[in-house]
Amino acid sequence: MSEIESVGAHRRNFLKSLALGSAAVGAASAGLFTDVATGTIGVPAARAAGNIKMAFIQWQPHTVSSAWSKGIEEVLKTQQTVDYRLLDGQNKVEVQVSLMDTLINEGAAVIFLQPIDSVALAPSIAKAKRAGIAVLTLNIDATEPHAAHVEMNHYFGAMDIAKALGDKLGGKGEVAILNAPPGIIIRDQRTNGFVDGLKKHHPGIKIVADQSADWSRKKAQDVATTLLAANPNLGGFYGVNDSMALGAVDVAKTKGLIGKLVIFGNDGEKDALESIEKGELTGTQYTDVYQQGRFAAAAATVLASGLVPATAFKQQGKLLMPYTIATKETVASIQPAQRW
Amino acid sequence: MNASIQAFGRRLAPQALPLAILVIVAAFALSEPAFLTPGNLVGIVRQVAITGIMAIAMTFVIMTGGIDLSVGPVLALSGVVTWFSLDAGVPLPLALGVGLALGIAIGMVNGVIVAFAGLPPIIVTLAMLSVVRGSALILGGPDLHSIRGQEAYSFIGSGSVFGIPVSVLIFAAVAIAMVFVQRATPLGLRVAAIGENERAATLSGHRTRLTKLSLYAISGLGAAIAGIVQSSQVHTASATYGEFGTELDVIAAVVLGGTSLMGGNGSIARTVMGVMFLGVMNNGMNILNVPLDIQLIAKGAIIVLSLALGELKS
Amino acid sequence: MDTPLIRGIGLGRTYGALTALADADFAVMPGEVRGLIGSNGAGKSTLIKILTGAVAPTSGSVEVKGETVRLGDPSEMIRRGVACIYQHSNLAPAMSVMDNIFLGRQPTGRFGRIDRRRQRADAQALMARHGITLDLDAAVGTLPTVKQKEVEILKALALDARVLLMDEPTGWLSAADVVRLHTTIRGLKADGVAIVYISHMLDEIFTVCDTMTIMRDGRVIAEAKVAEMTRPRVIELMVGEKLARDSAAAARVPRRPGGTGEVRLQVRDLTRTNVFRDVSFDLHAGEILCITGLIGSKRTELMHVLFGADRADSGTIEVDGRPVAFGSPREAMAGGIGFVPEDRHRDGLMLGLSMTENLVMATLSRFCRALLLDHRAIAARSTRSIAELAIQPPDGTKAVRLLSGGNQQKVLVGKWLNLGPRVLILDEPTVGVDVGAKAEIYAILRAERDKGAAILVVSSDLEEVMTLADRIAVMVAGRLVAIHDAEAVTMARVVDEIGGAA
Amino acid sequence: MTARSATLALLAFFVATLAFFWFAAPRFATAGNIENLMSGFSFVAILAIGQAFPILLRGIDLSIGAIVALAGMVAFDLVLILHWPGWLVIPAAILAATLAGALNGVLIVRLRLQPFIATLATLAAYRGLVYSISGRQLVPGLSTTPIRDPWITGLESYLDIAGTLGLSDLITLPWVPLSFFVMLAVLAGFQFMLGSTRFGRDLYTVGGNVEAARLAGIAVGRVTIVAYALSGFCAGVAALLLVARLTTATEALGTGMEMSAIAAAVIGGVSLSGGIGSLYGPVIGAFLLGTILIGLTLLGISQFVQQILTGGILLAAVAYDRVLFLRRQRRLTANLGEEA
Repeated sequence: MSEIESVGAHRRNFLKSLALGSAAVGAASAGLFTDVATGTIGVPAARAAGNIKMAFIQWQPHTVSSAWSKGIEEVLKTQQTVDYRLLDGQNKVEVQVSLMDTLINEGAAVIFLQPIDSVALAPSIAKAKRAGIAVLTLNIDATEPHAAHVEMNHYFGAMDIAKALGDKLGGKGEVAILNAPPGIIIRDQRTNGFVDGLKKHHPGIKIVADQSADWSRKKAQDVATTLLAANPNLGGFYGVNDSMALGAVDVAKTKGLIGKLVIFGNDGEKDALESIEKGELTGTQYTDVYQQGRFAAAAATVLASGLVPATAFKQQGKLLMPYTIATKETVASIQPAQRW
Repeated sequence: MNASIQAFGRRLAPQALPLAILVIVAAFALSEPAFLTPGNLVGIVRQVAITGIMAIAMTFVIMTGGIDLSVGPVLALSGVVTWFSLDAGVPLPLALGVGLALGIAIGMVNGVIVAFAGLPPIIVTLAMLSVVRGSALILGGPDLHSIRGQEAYSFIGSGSVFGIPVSVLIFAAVAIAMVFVQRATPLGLRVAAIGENERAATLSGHRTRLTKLSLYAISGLGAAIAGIVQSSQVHTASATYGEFGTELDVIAAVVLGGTSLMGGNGSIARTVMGVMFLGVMNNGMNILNVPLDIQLIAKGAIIVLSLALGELKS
Repeated sequence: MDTPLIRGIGLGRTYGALTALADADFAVMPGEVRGLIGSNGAGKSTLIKILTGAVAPTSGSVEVKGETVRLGDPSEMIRRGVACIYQHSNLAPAMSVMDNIFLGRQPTGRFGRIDRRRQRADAQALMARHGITLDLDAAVGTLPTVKQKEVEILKALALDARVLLMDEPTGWLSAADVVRLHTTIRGLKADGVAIVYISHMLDEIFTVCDTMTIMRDGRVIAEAKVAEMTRPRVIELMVGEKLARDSAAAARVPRRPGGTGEVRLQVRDLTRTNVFRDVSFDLHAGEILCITGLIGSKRTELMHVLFGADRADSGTIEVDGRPVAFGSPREAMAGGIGFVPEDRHRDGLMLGLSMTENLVMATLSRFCRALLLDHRAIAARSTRSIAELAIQPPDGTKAVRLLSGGNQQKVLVGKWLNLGPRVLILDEPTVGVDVGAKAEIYAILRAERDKGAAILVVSSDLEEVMTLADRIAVMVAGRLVAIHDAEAVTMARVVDEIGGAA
Repeated sequence: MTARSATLALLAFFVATLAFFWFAAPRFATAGNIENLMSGFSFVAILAIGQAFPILLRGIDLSIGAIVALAGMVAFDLVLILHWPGWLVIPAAILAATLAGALNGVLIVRLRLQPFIATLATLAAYRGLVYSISGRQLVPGLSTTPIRDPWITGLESYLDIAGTLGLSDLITLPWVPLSFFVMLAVLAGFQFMLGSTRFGRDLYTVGGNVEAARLAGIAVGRVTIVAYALSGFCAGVAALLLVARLTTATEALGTGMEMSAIAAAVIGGVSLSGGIGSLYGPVIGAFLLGTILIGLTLLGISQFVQQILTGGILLAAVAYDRVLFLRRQRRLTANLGEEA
């Protein structure tokens, strides 16, 4: 029920976000920002005095957030008037909340946020909105409406992975999930997406094991080795992130199972793409994270102009990043500059 | 009657750990035949190698009533530093030397503060945990640094000799070397003396502070070796490796091996058993696809139970 | 006849193979002050600990006012009005004097709030009654030891105890304080309190006690009215007739004051500020010099300086005529000094390690070949030591924890003999050692002396001093007040000097 | 009274730090920032108060992070699944936390386990328990459902002091979060208990000299169990404040908090050698850490550098404690001299 609703809402938001996003990107390429951004229309007086402050609160030090930050910086660098910095949430919701508070107090114009949890950061987002700050969420949406949300959808992505993985396996066989411990919502969305995806597209495939490997390539090697011993007929692995999938690849390599095992990751980091090219990793969900960061930054500059007050967002614009399920067949289309 | 049971228990108590390992091995083997395959058994050793190396290296520290919470970030830092060295074109032995020397140096800082300034090890190494992690992140950033085209380096973690993974061989070498140090060198006796009675050791003319300093250096070295093995095993180096909790796993292994956190008698060989015990547990529960929540509860319960049994004997 | 206030019946306590107390009967009447005497290791402390509930006996029972009580539970005994002043401090150092006096039983008011005012008033009344002055708000840990002892006394008195056990209460007190304490005791006695008074100072026993119980080797040997006893008889009972004979025999052993005449250790005007002052003496090769005195007369502190564990502020030490200044035990050992500490469990042995390991602990570097331990040489050394010292059981792999006190002590002595020191210092070498082992340790020391060793013994056990010494030095409150040739001095004279009466 | 003078020295250091950032860090000296400091670190202060009890007994409690998650998840489940009213949920969650703490105490007393290892074991076990009772896993829809119970969300409210006093036109005062008052209440209650009741004295005695305590008839085992139960209780209170702040609970809640609490307690002068320290110290320690973290963030200093500085401060605190100890020792020898 609620799923269908959310999908519906999704569509509507998608249109809205397309408009917003293309406006931002268009503006960026037209080089219009400096003028707009330095304008004082709607910008609180405190902010107008100095440079505009923007900050990105990441989940924890990680390749994805690092690439986002680079993408954001690339755009913001072109603006002399923006101070941008990256803050670390240390994988703790309460740290993210405290950083939000600090940024609100500091009078940031825009906060990029990769929330650890959709609900837990909602009160902070509401508070930021009251202070006239535009919040852009990255990848994880928040239950509180906010300025914009730029995401590579995890749930649908994982469903697509399930489909691709099932196709490779010919719709039957056994697979195992290399999972992460609960506590960050990405993990739940990807797991659920994968499970639902298999149910929908390939009901013949059985998930024989779902074990935690702590997001870690090393632990994934260990767990994958063990699972292969227990399940000799195992046909594939789904790693909830690329690191864990690459751990399974490492094992497949030493056991000479490359080509026999179907291994999918999630994220699309450059090591994973390289591995796909070498024919080791079967596939991953790829999105251009730099681009995602650039979009976010572009949207941010519009928002910072104050033309659209942060409080105006009853429902955030969603910018859905196009993603591809990168496999050997498609990986070549991803340019070196797009790899992170 | 009662007395004879007690006597029996006392005779059995030192063997409690090997017996417990046998029991769980048997239990897992019965419920999942795949458990006992040679591949899986080697796999278990490979899985515990990194924790094992650190646990072995930390055993001496714990025997003297100390603790080293800083091993996680040291593991990360040594991997990152070695990677940077290799990336800069430094020859492999030198790069490894840099990584290991860094581990020793951090251990020595711990050791100097603990042994010579007399500050509590748990807080000193907790502070160092924070300092070293911050330094590693400043140095390496949040990125995963891929190790490419370094066959010799990759061999450390991923190669194998006669079918035995090199990491297992390194683990075995460290274990044998440290058992040797404990049994055959004066350092082994000096550590035991400090653990049993530090005052008496000082009054017997031992340079206890220097000894303690060297033990923290050994622990740092162990973490650095583990860091190199891990980064080689996963073909990447990152400042975020050895995440929070690594040190607790290491300490749990040492304590399960019968070394008391209050200091005192301990043995490297038994630490190896403690490591294997945890390794077998993890492996068995993975193989039986036990859900994570039950795994954690079982792990906690088993640590409590096995230590309570050990306590019962005394 | 009245019921005794406290009564132990057939009390026994064993620790592994060691019997600390066997079949002891013990009773104290209201208003009675009973002296409990016996040499070290006679079982007095064990008896006291059973009576306070600190230790559960392995056999026997305890009655308070005729009622059998639950054993091994301190709170039960406190509830029944049995209080104790222990030899070792039982205070919480970071807490105030006031809190320590009422440890565990502060008077409380509403909401469980401690009634500070009442507590203060009670404490002041208590101090006034017993003529003790203390700063009630000072943290106990910052007080000098003598004051801490007074806190202990007040803590026990504050219990309104009907039975008060005192384990060497005067060890840290000055002569004036002792007099005051005895006045307090007489006052309590008049109130009908039963008091058990443990002391090594026969003077005190004869001054303050009505009756006495004499213990030896974990047994009660005799009970008597003080008025009916004489000192020589008490000493004879304490040490036993056999040892009395032995010591008579020992007395016939030729003493060698001055040894070979060669000065091994020369100490001149050695001073450690606030600890000891102007200590001077010579120790010769081939002699045993015993330094005796009260607990707290700073003998151990003096030894720590000689062994480099502490520093002197002024004065000189020479070994074999060469001035030395040891910065650590390690240096002292290199300089030829060996030191058998007083508390073998705390400072001497690694109890969990084997006998062999302990025996070579002070000489590890000698057993190294190319950085490795020479296990064969170690085993050989250990076997030889075990044989020479007649350590039982003669099994070097056994953990020292499992040995009896006497054999533990022999291991400790053996460890230092293995060093072959120019000067061997022993601090209370026979505490907690049974009579047989004692005699053996004396024999070992004499043999070493005869081989030309210079031996310095610190002992509070006068029998030991009189038996063992070639010369006797007396230390009082950080000063060396007299040095005698053992043959030329009586025990009575030494006792007088120890008490500072001279 | 050295303990008191140490607390005063810490307070002076805290004030100096505050003063430094007041002038050096932009927007530090604002009502909003003080508000952030209070709301962001009150729960840390409560955890530090709780941690002080085990440390006073020469123990340690590593499990409080997991207990925070446990209490949080109990509250989550009771509100969102069982629909209990908030006034019932609050005591129930605190009770669960207290029991978890008491179990730590029982393991330490009855099974004679070392506190470090006992609480290390329960750290794993309680986290496992959180995963198994997690409402987010049982009913996935709940992971995006905020808690709206007024009793719980009411815990995250602010008192407008200036407004209440009718001074809002004259002066801008920080709005004081309820969590700060809760922290004050916990502090007052437990400091009263520790400083002024028999139980408090018993606790100091057990921490200072176990043997003396036993001989004084103090039930050492009971005191120990209660101390760990109190640590759990504080974790429960902190958990509710966090849940109110986040409007949800996550499975990873509280990870690593034990280390912050231990650091705050030790910086606050609670000596690891037992029996020394008050509860004011840990509270000041927690806010000192908070001040430094927020101040450095406002100064734009990288969080990686912040980690290094935090470690340095912790070292300085124990070093200072050590200096005090040595000075006490020296005074003691000097005293002995006067008597001789």
